[in-house]
Amino acid sequence: MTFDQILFYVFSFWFIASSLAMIFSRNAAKAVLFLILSFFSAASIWILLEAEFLAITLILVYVGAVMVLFLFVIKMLNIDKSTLRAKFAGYLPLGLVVAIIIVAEMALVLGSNQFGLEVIAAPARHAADYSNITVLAMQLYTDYVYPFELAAVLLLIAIIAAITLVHKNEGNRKSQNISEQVSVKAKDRVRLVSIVTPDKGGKS
Amino acid sequence: MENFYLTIALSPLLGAIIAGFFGRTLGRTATHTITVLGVLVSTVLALMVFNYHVLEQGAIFNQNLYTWMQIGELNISVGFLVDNLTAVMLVVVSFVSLMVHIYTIGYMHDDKDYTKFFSYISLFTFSMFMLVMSNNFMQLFFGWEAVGLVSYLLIGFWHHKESAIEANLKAFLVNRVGDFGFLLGIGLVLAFSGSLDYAEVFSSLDNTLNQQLWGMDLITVICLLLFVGAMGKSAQVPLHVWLPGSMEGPTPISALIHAATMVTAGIFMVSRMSPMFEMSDVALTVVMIVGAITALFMGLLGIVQNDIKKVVAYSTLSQLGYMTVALGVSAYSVAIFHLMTHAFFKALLFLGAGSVIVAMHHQQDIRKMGGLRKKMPITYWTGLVGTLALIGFPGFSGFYSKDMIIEAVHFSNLPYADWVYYAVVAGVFITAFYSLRLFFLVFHGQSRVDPHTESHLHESPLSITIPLIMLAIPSAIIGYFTIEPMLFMGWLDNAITVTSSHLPMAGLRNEFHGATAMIFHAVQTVPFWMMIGGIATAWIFSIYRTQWADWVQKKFSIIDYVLQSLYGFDRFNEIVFVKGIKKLGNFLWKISDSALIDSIIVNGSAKFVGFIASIVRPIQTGYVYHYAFFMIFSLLIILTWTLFMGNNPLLVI
Amino acid sequence: MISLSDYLILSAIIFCIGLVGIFVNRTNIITLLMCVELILVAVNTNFIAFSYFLGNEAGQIFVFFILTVAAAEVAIGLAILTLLFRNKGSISVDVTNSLRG
Amino acid sequence: MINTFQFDTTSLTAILPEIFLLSAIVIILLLDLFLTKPFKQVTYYLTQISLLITGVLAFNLIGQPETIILGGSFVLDDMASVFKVFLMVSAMVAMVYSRHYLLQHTLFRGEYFVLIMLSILGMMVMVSGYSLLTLYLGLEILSLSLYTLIAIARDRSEAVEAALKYFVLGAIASGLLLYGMSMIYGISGSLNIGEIMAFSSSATLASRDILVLNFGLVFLVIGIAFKLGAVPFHMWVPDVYQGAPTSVTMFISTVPKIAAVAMLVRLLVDGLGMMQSYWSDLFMMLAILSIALGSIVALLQTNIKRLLAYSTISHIGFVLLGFSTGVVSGYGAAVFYILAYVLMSLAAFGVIILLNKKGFEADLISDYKGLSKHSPWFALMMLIVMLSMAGMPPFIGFYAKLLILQQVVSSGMIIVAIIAVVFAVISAYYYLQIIKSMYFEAPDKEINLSAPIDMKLILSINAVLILVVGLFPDFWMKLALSLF
Amino acid sequence: MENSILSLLIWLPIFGGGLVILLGNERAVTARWVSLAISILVFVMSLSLWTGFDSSTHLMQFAEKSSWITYFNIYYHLGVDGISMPLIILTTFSTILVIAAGWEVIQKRPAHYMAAFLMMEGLIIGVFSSLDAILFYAFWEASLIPMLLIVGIWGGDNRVYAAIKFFLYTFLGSVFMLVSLIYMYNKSGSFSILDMHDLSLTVAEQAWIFWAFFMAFAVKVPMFPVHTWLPDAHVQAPTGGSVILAAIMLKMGGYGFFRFSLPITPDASLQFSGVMITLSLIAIVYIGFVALVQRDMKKLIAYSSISHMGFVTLGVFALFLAYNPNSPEGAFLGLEGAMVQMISHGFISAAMFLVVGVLYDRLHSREISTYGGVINTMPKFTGFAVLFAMANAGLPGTSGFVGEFMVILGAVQANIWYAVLAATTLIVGAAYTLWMVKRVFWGKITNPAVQTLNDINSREFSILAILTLAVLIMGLYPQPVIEVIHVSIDHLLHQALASKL
Repeated sequence: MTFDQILFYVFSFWFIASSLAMIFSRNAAKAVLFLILSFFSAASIWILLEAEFLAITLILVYVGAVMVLFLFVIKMLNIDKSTLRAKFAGYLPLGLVVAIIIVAEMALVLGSNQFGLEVIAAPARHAADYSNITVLAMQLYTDYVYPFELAAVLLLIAIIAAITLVHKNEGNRKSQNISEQVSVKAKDRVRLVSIVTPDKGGKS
Repeated sequence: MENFYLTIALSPLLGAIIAGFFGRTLGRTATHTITVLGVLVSTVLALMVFNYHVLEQGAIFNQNLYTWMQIGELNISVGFLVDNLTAVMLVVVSFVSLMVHIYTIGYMHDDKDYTKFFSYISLFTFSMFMLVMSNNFMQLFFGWEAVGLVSYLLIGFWHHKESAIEANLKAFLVNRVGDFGFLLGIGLVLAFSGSLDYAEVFSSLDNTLNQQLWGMDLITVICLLLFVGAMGKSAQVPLHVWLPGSMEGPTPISALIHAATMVTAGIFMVSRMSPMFEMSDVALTVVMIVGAITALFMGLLGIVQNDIKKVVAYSTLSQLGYMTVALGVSAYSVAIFHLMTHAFFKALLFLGAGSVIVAMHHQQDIRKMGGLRKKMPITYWTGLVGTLALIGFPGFSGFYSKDMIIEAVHFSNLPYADWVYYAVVAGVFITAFYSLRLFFLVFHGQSRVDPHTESHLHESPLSITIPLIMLAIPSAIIGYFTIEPMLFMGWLDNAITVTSSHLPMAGLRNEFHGATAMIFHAVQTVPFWMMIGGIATAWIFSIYRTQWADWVQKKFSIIDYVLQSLYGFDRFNEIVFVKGIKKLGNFLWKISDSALIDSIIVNGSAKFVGFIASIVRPIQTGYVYHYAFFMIFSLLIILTWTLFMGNNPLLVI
Repeated sequence: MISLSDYLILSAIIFCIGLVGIFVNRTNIITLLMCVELILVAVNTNFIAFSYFLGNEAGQIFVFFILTVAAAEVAIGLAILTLLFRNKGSISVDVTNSLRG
Repeated sequence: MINTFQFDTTSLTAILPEIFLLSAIVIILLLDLFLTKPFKQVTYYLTQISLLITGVLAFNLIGQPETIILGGSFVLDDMASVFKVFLMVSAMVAMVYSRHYLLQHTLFRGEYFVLIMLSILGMMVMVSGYSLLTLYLGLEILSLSLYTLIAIARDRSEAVEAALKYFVLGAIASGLLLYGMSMIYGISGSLNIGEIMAFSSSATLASRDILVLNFGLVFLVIGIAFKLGAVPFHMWVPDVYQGAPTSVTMFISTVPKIAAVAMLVRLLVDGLGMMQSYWSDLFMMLAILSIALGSIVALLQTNIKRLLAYSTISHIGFVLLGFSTGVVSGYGAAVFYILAYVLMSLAAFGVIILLNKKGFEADLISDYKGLSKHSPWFALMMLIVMLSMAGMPPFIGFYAKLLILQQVVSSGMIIVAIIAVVFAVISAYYYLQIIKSMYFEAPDKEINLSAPIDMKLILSINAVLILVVGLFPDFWMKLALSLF
Repeated sequence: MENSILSLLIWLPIFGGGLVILLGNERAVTARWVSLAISILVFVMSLSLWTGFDSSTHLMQFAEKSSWITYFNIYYHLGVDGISMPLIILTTFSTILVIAAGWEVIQKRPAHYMAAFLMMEGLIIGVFSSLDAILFYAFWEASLIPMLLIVGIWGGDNRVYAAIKFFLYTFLGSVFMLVSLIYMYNKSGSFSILDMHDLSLTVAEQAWIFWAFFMAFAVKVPMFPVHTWLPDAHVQAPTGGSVILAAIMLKMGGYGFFRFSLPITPDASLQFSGVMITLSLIAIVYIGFVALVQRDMKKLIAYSSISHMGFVTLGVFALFLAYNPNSPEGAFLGLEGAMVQMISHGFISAAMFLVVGVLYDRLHSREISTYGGVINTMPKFTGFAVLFAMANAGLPGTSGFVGEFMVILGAVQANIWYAVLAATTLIVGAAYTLWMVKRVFWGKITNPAVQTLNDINSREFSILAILTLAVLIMGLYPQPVIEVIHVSIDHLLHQALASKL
C-alpha cells in the first residue's frame, strides 16, 4: 500500500465518518462542526487529486465563510440546543436500506470494471512548477468568461435575495429618533387622567 | 274509377277533419249534417260499386295511388284493390256506419263532445275503408291500426270514467299483441315474396314450398302469425279480453266498431289471405279450433251477464267465433256471409240496447228492467227481429249464415272438425238461451224499473228509431236474398281461393236447394231444436219460474263462479302481465339499470377514481423529508430499472 | 495507486449519506442544508477526480462554479430559514406541513 | 476542448438580448433605490419596456444560422431565439397580471421585478446553454430567483414554507443533476453539448461508455423531471403553487416550463440524442405517471391553485410523452404543447388574479360561484381556458393533445395513447368543477373586478387567442416543428 | 356563394349566437326575435340543400374544401350526401322549435339561452357536414359545450350532476374515436373521411377501430349498457335541451355508425354485428320495460328514446344478415329504416319533450302522479299529446311507424328472432306511452292545480302543429326522404359489404 493510498483511506474514513456523524447529530452546532471536519477531509482528498486551488477555496470559502454563516444563524435563532429530539429511528432502517442499495448500484457502475486503473490509468503527477491556479485562471477568464459573468449574476441574486428577504422595513426597525426625543414636551410625557368616582349617594 | 273509390274513402275523412277542427265553430247541426253527408256519399257510391262489381261482374280494380316508398325493387304503395269481397265490405261498412251516424244524433244529444264524436266515427269509417280497400299489407296494417286508434279513442270517449280509460288502454294493448304477430307475419311475407302487394304475394306463394321455420312449414307460420293479428282484432280467445271492456264506450260505437265492422276485420283479412291459408291445413285447424272455443265459451259467458251491453258483447264474441270457425273450414264466403248478416243484426241489437239505455237513463242492468215492450214498441219490435236473426230463427238472415257454418263444419275433413261441430251446435242453444233471456228480461214480465225512471220512460226519438228500422229490414231479409248468390253463384269467387281438397263448400253446394227450402228443411235439423230448447229454457228461467234460475245458480255454484269470473282471463292477465311486467320493469329499473349499471358501474367507476385519489392524495404529506424520501426512492427505482430491467438493461446480473 | 473508481465510490458514499441525511432528519431544517452541502461536495469530488484522471481542467472549473453557486444557495437558504423561524417560531421540519394533500 | 479564444465583439450580437437584459436589470435595480413611493410604478414600466426590447432583439435573431460562441458555452439557433421570444411575451403578460396582484397585496416592490428579470435571464441562459456548465448556471439563476420570489411575501407563512420546500428539494434535484453531469463529463471528457453529442454518437462507443452515459442520464432525467414537475419528482409543485403568492405561482407555472423544456432539449436531444432509446422509456414511465397522478389527485382539490398544480403535472406528462416518442416531430409536438400550455396557464392564473382583492385570494373553487352572473365575459374566458385544458376542440389544448397523440400513436404506443386520453377525460372532471362553480351555482358574495383595464384587455386577448390559435393552429404547429 | 352554403349554415348560427350574446340578457325581446330570425333564415337556407340535392349520386354534394392544418393534411372539407342532408335539415328545423319553445318560458338569462342553441345548431350542422375527421371531431366535441351549459344553467334541481355526467360520459366515449382516427391518419396520411373509407385495414385493426368508434357512437346513441347518462340529462335539461338532445344529438351517434363504422370497418362490423344486434335488442326490450315503470314523464320519454334508438342500431347492423344478393331489399330496409327512424325520432321525441315542457311550464312538475285529467282543462293540448304519444307508440300514418316497420321487416330477413324481439316494442312501447297518457291526460282531475291549467297558447299551438304536420307527412309519404337517402345508402351498403381484407 503506497503512502497515497494510506492517505486516501484515512481521509476517506474521516470523510465518511464525520459525514455520518453530521447527519446523526442531534445538535445543530455539532453538526456544523462535523461538516467542517468532512470538508477538511474532502479538501485533503482534493489535494491528492492535485486540485490545490479548489481545496484551498473549499477551506477558505466554505469553512471560513459559509460554515460560519451556518453557525451564526444557529446561534441567532438559538436552535443549537437539542430540544428538537431526533425522530429518525423509524425511518432509519428503511433509509439505510435504500441508501445501501443505491450505493451498491452506483458501485457496480463506478467499480473497477469501468473506472479501474486498468481501464483508466492514473496520470503522471504534474511537475513541481505546475500551478493549478494559473491553469484554472487562464481558462476561467477566456473560455469560461460567460459562466464567470453568470456566476457574478448569481451572487447578485444572492445579495438581492438576502436583503429582500431578511432586511426589515424601516417601520419595524427599533432605532431611536433623536430629533423626536429632543423636541419632546412636558405635556406629551405626562398625561393627566381625571378619575370619575362613582356616586356614593346610594340610589341603588 | 280511381276517383270514385277515392271519394268513398275520403269523404268521411273530410267529414272527420271538418268536424274535428271546426266542429265547435260550426255547431252541432252543421257538424252532424256534414259528417252524415260524408258517409251518405260513401254509402251511395259503395252501393254503386257493389252494383258494378258484384251485380255487373265488373273487372277487379287494382291500382296504386301513390308510392309510399320505393326501396330498390321493393315498392310499397298506397293503393286500392276493389273486388267483390271489398264491394260487399264497403256496403256493409258504409251502411252500418251511416245508420250509426244518424243514430248518434239522437243518442249523443246531450254530450258536450258531440262534434268530436262525429269526427271520430267518420274517421273510423275512413280507416275501415282504407283497410278493406287496401291492395297491400302495409296499407292493411295502416287501416288495421287506425281503426284500433279510433276504437281506443272512442272506448275512452267518456274519459272521466276510470273504467273507460282502463278499458281503452286494455283494448289497445291487447290489439297490439295481435298486431305483434300480424307484423311479423307481414315481415315473413315480404321475406319470401319480396313484395307487400297482395297480387304479387299471392303469385309468389310457391316460394314458400319446402321452407321450414320453427319446425313448421313456413306458410303455416306465416298464416298463424297473421291469424294472431286476426285474433286480436276479432277478439278470439285468448285475446278477446278487450271486447267486453270496450262496452265502456258510447253505444253507437259498440254497434259500429265493436260489433259490426272493426271486429270483423280479422275475418275479412283471413278471407283476403285465403290463398295463403288454403296452403296450410295446420293453420286452418288452429283457426277452426280457436273459433270454436270462442264461439262456445264466450257464448256461455253471455248467460250470466246482467249488463245489457255485456250480453250483446259476449254474443258478438260468440258470433265472431262462428265466423272464425267458418274460416277454419275453408268456408270463407260463409264467414263473409255471416259477417254481413251479423253486422246488420248485431248493430241493430246494440242500437236497440242503446235505445233502451237512453230510455232507462243509462241504467244498463237488465235485472232492473222489464216490461218495456209497451213503452218502447219500435225498439221492442226491431229488437225482436234482431234477436231472432241472432239465434238463427228460420227465415231470418242469421239463420242462413249460421246454419251454413254449422253445415260447413259438418262437411269439413280437418282433424277435430267433429268436436268443433258439437261445439257450434251447442252454441246454438246457448245463443238462443242468453238472447231470449235478455229479451224477456228487458221487454217482458214484470217491470222492475225504479219508479222515477218509470215515469219518464218513452220511446226514443226518430233519429234513433229510424236506424233501428233501417237495420231491422236487412236483418230480417238479407239472408234470404243473398245466400244463394253469395255462397253458390260466385259473388266472391274473384277474391277467395279454396283448394279443392277442402270439401265444405262443395258439400254445401250439393246440399243447397234454395233459400226457401232451407227454412222448411230446418225443422228436421238439430240446430233448430237446439234453438227451440234455448228459447224454452230462457222462457222458463226468465218469465215462467224466475226463482228456478236462482236455484240453478246455487246448485251449480262452481260453474257459476267460473262463468262469473270469465274463466279467470282477466285475473290471469292482471297478475301475470300487468303486475308481473310492472314488477319486472321495476326490477330492471331499480336493480339492473339504476343499481347495477348506473350506481355500480358508471358512478362506481367515478367513485373508484375518487377512491384512488383519496388514497394517493395523502402521499403528499406536507413533510419535506417525505418528499425527499419519495424522490430518492424513485431514484432507486429508476436506477434499478435502467440498470437491470427495462428494454435495454445495462447490466445483466 | 488509487484508482478513479475509488474516488468515485467514495463520493457515491458521501452522496448517499447526504441523501439519507435529508430524509432521516427531522430535527431541524438547517441540517437539511448541510446535507445538501454534503451532496455538492460529493459531486465536486467526482468532478475533480474525473478532471484529474482525464487531465482536463474543465471539471475543476465546474467545481469552482459549483462552490460559488453553493455559497449563494446557502445565503438564500439561510434567509428563507430565518423567515421561517420568524413566521413559525421554529425550524423543525415537522412544522412545515401546512401545505399538503 | 476549445483552446482558441477570440473575443470578437461582432459575435456578441448573438448574445445581445442577454446583454441588454442584464444591463437593464442593473440599471433598474439602481434606479429603483432612488424611486420614492409615488414613482414605484416606473420600475414596472421599465421592466416591461426592457422585456419588450429584449424580445425584439431576440426576434431579430430568428433565422440566423446556428452560432456557437463564448468558448462553446452559448449557442444561438432558431429554437433559442423563438423560445426567448416566447419567454419575453409570456413574461410580459405575466407581468401585466402580476401588477394587479402586487398592488392588491402590498407586494409591489422593485426587487420583485428585478428578480423576475433575473430569473428570465437565467432562463435565457438555459435556452441558449451549450455546455453543462452554462445550463447548470442558468438553472441556478432561475431557481435562486424563484426561491426568493416565493418567499417575497415574507409575512405569509405558507409562502415561506413553500419557498423552503422548493429550496430544499430543488437543491437535492440540482445535486442529482450535477451528479449526472459529472458522470457525463467523466465519460465524455467534455462539458460541451456538441462534443458530448459527438462522443455519444461515435460508432465506437464501448459498452462501458454506454453504461456510464446512461447512468449519468438517469440523474439528468431526474433533475429535468424535477424542474418540469413530473411524477415522481412533482411533490414540490402543489405546495409551491398553493403557497406562493399567486403572481409568482403564475410565473412559475408558465415561463420556466419553456426553459425547462429547452434544457431538456439541450441536454437530451442535442447532447444525448443518440441515447434516445434509453431515456425515452424513462420518459414514457414518467409521462404516464404524471398524467395519471395529475388527473386523479386533482379531483379532490378545493384550492384552485393547487388544482392547477396537479393539472400542470398532468400537462407535463403530455409534454414528456411527446419527448418519449424519440422522433423529431414528437419533440416538436412537445414544444407545441408546452407553448399551448403556457398560453392556457397564463390565462387561468390571469383570471384568478383578476378576482384578487386586498385580503381576498380567490384561490378556492367556491370563490368562483356565480362568476358568470357578475362577469359573464371573464367567466367565458375562464370557460375557454378550462375547456382548452381539458382538451376540447376547437381550443388550442385540443390540438396540442392531438399532436402529441398523433406522435405517440405513430410510434406504435397505442396503449399509452389510450391511457393518456382516458386520464384526460378524468381530468376534465375537475375543470368542469370550476365551470360548475362559475356557471351552475348562484353567487354567495359580491364580486367586483377592480383590475385595471390593461389587465382585462390582455387577459381577454390571451383567452381569445386560445380559441383563435385553436381555430388556426397551422402556423404555430409548423413553427414548433421547425425548431428541430 | 352557391358553394359555400354549408359554411353559411355552420357559421351563420354560430356568429348569430355571438351577436345574440352581445345583445345581452337585458334586451331579451330583441334577442329572442333575432334568434328566431336567424334560426328561420338558417332553416330556409338549409332547404336549399334539399331542393338542390341530386339524389341520383352518392357523391358528396355542396362540397367545400380548403386547407386548414397543412401539417396534418387536415382540410376544411364539407359536403353532404343523402345520409347527412336530412339530418341537417332536421337540425335546422328543430332549432326553430326550440327557440320558439323557450320564448317566454326562459326568464333566466334568455339571450344566453338562445345563443347557446344557435351555436349548437351550427356545431351540429358542422358534425353532419364535415368530411374531414378532425373537423368532424372538433365539431363533435364542441357541440358538447353548449349542451353542458344548457343543462347546467337552465336545468332542473339535479342539473349539475346530470350535466357533468353527460359531458364526461360522452367525452370519454369520443376520445377513443380520436385515437383511432389518429391511428388511421398515421396509416394513410390523411384525415379525410372519404380516404378512410378506402383505407385497407387488417382484421385486428378493424376490430380495435370498431370498438373505439363504438365507444363514441354507442354512448351518443345511446346503446345499452352505456345509456345511463341519458335519463339524467334528459330529465334535468330544460325543455329545449331535451329536445335538441333527443332530436339531434342522439342522431350524431347513429350518423357515426353510418359514416364511420360501416364503411371504415366493414369486416369488424360484420364480425361484431351479432353483439351489436344483441345490444340493440336489449335496448329495445329491456329499456321498454324500464320505461314502463317510470314515474317521471321526462324519464319515461328518455328511456323510450333509448328503446327507439335501438331500432337504429338494429337496422344498421342487421344488414349483414339481411343482405341477400338476389334481393338486397332486406338490408336496404334495415339501413334506410334506421335512417328514417332517426329522422322520425327527431320529430317525435322533440314533440314529446315539448309536450312535457308545456305541462312543466305550468305546474313545474314532471311527476306523472301530479297530473290526471288534463284533457278537461287542456283539450287542444291533449289532442296533440295523444297524437304524439301514438306516434311514439308507432302508429301507422305517423312517422314513428315508418322506421320501426322498415327495421322490423328488414330484421325478419336477418333472423326472425330479431324481429320477434324488436316487434315487442309494438306492445311495450304502446304500453308505456299510453299508460302515461292515461294517467296524465285521461281520467278525473285529482290534483286541484290541474283545474287551473290554461290550454296552450297560440305559440305553443303553432309549435306542436308544425311538429304534427312533420310527423304526419313523414308517416303518410316517406318516399321523398327515402328517395334522397337511397343512393347514398346503396353506396354505403356496398362499402359495408365489400371486405377490406
